[in-house]
Amino acid sequence: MSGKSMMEESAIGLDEQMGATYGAGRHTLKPDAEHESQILEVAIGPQHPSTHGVFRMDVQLDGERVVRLKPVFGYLHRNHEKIAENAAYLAAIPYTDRLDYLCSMTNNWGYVLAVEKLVGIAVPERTEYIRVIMAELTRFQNHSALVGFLLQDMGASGTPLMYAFREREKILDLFEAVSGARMMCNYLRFGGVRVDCTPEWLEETRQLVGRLPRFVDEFERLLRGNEILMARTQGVGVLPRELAVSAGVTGPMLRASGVNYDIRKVDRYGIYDRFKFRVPLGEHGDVYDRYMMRVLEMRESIAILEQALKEIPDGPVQDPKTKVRGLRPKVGEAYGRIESPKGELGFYLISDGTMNPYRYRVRPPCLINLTILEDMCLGLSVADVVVTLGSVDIVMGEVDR
Amino acid sequence: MTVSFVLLALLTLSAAVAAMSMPRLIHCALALAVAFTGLGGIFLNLGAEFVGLAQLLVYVGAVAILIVFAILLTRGSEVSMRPGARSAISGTVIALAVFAVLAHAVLTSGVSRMATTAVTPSNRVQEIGVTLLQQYVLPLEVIALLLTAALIGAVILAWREKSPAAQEGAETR
Amino acid sequence: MNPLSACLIVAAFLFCVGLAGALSRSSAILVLAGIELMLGAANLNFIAFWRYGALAAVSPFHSLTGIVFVLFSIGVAAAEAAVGLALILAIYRYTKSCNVTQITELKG
Amino acid sequence: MNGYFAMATGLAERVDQIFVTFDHWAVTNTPEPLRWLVSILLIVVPILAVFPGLFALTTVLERKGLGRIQNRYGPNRVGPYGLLQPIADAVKSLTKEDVVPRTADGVVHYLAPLVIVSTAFLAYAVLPVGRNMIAVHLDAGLLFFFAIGSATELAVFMAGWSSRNKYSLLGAMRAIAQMISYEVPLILSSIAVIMIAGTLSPEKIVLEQAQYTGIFPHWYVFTPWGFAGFLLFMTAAAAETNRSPFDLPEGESEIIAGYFVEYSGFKFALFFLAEYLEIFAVSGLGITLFLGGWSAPLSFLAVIPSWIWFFAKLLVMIGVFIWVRGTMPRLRMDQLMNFAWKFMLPMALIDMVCAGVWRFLPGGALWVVLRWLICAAIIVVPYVALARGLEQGRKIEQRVYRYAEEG
Repeated sequence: MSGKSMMEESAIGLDEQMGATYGAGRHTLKPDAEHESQILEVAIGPQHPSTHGVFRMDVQLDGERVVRLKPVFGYLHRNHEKIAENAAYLAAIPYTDRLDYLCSMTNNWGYVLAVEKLVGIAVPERTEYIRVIMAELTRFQNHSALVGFLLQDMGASGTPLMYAFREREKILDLFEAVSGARMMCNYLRFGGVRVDCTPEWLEETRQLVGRLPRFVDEFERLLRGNEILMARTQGVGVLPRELAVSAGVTGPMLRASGVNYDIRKVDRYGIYDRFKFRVPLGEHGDVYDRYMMRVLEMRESIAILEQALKEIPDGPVQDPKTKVRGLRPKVGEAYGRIESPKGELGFYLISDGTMNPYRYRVRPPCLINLTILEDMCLGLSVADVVVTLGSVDIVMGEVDR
Repeated sequence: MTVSFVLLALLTLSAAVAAMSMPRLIHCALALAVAFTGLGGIFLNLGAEFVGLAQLLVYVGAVAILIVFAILLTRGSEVSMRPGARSAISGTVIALAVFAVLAHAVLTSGVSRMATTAVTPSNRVQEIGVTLLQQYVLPLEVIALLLTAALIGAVILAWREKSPAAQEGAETR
Repeated sequence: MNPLSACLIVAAFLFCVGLAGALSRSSAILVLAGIELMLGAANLNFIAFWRYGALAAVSPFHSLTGIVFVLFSIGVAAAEAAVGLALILAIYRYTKSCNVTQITELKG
Repeated sequence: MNGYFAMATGLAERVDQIFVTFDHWAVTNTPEPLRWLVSILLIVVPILAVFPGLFALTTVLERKGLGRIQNRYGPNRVGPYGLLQPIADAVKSLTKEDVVPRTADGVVHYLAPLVIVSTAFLAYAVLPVGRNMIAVHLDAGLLFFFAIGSATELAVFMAGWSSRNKYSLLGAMRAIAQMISYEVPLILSSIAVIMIAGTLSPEKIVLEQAQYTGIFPHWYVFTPWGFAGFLLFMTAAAAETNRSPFDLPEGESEIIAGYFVEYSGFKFALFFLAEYLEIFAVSGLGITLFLGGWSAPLSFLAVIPSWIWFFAKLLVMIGVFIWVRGTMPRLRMDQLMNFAWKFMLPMALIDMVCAGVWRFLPGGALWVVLRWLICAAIIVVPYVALARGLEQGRKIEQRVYRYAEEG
């Protein structure tokens, strides 16, 4: 197959899959015709240490320069949406845990929000606070793990990763204490949460959150001024603002390209309008900006957590009159979306009045952020591709569903 | 003539034959490296320590690697030798004729009846250095100039003219 | 046969192997390799004469000539290999071939 | 009192030379026809025993050290404190299936680990590990070291090419490019030492440094050119041996394991062994050239045997390598090359000039300080200028981020 037709094919395939068009800013890099014979085709993945799961990039290299990159996914596809369409509304919550398996709390929230919109359920005050606390803890641990993984991709032999995981473990301990599971929490319910947080748990969380700024400081001291880190990430994998917008990129990646778009501010879902926090914005849209977005957002998460933990009221976590089991929403549709740590996580539900949704659709931020991978990577070397992929922050559970 | 000399000579010659006759270019290059190593071994065996090590350093460490690189960079041009090719036969015949003449000359000349010294002449590194920098300083400078010129020439020859696409790639870095 | 002539025979054979390769192989790289082998054979002669030759015993002043000559020869050979291979690369880029029988034009 | 002192120094001397004496005794007490065999065995066996032993120790140390750096324990299951881990590893790698890819070039694939290990061992022949403790007395010992080292590149290429794996080919290309580039500053920075010592023999270079002014030794690292040369040498050595942050040829997050990705079982272990042997050898050479080899850091500490000093210094160097590995992210290929050719090479040349100036400045009482200052200036001024110059073209900075306005 000639290279050109293959590239076009991949682009068309993606367009259809996404329903997105992104002509703007797309630049292709043709190999010099005279060196066609020297092009080396390498499949990076699905078994490769830094593809973050079973992801494959078919890369064509001229020397070490990438002239073509075709992302291939689907290795972890498990029919998530169809299964959810054949299950009761409640039964889909555990499945959402497995989407982005680092952030089950926010996944739950996105789905629960969609169902609450569909049915029109009110959420008690205390529950709103608990949800914010859980979401921000999740965001913190996701970002810290990402920074660790990114440095690991850069070849830092695990030290930053282990530093990141030390803190992540403590947050996972908290999740375990409240929900019984460290990663697959399955904690949120329509109109509430499964069980209330104990005062002791809240106290423990307060203490942990009090220690987190020190951890972020330490992390930054470890890495921020590192010349190699800056040389490896600045100007690498640049995502232009227009391309980011037209490709539907969301989350820290979009903000690293300088677009002020944070669903917590735009939608003000939950009770996010009550908290003071800032949205950091990047300027260059390169890997360094994406990395720093995560670091800065960790600090903002801490600010939100501190406020939420201070203001959390007493009260019920679930209105007893809310029907959780055997839900039969009226015919209609709803789209609930939240700012998950990776971007806009949306759930689109159509109800035909039966026990299970007629259509259940996930808008996965990872997949959509991944679609512009080739545009970011052309002309880079293999080492930069790995780092760029790392900065996208993908979890294959969500990409493939 | 010692056992070690015979072994080294056999190694060198067989590796050289292999380097010139194997069908795959990479194998040729590796055999060539062995031949160069053997030649360095012969130098060491003859007592020329500095030259033998310099031979290893330059030929195995640099020339062989250069050849390997050149083979990799000209991938796809690998042409396997057809054993019956006319050039192969005529080349071998010519070489054998040359060898016959040379061997005849060596064996019949006075050299093979000459008395040879048993002791290795002194060749301490320091003496070589002093000789190079006093007696032979002009040739040394000329060699230095030649190497510099060769370096610049090689770089210019191997310079890949950048196409616009390649430049764009360089800028996106 | 004394050690000197043994060395000379070995060198002669090495030279002829290089010659045969340079004449019969069609890959320009191997032609270059053959030439390098021939140079190596010449170096072996120098070392052999330095080691066993008459000069060593006669005049200590000249005793290092063979060694020094070989050092120069190695330097020249390295330069030759570098330029030669760069030439081959340049030709390959133009003609897509290293086959000496196919490179028949001087026009570049 | 004096008698005790003499006895103590005599005893120290004897302990220092214990291996040399044993070697001499063993050779003289063997019947004549077997002497050559015994003397060869006494050279080969210790090298084959000590350095792989050090390798085993280092694997544990490295994993433990990295573990400590990373807030974890490291191996702690096999034996006390996990010290028997290397034995378990050895058993595992010996019993593992040896997988050779079907398309691989069998002979070359088989030979590559053997070549790389044997060249790594050969390098130890010219390393003085103690007073009078050197395997081969070569006048051109340093040249031997570098000549042998250059064969490693070929072995790496053999491994990478014969596996018929794209990753290993990429790794091999990276490795060769990197090794050739860093060999230049490696050799050039040791030329400064050769110029000052006036010899290529590692033994004599150590002897030059094993003298003392008062209690302080004449190590070359304590001179401006020596200090710069030492840093250049060790940086180039890290790159030569593919250590972090220059571990691109095997960077596992990019090209998995580079040139030995298709090796398994014992052959893989051989690559691992060779890699560490090279690290020890090149660190040993750095110690020999700049850190006074086996000589004691202070004159009165010479009572401790010389070989203990050598290995103590070696362990410190290994520790530094482990520390660096636990700290640094990896460079990129073009950055690596730029660093070699645009920074290391000019600095090595300047270092040579500095060594020449040092050699020919008079060494009188007043001159000692002056010479030091002049030579330091020769190093520092170009260094600052070079660093400034290289800094200019780049746009690397710590950035300040803005936040979205409320609204």
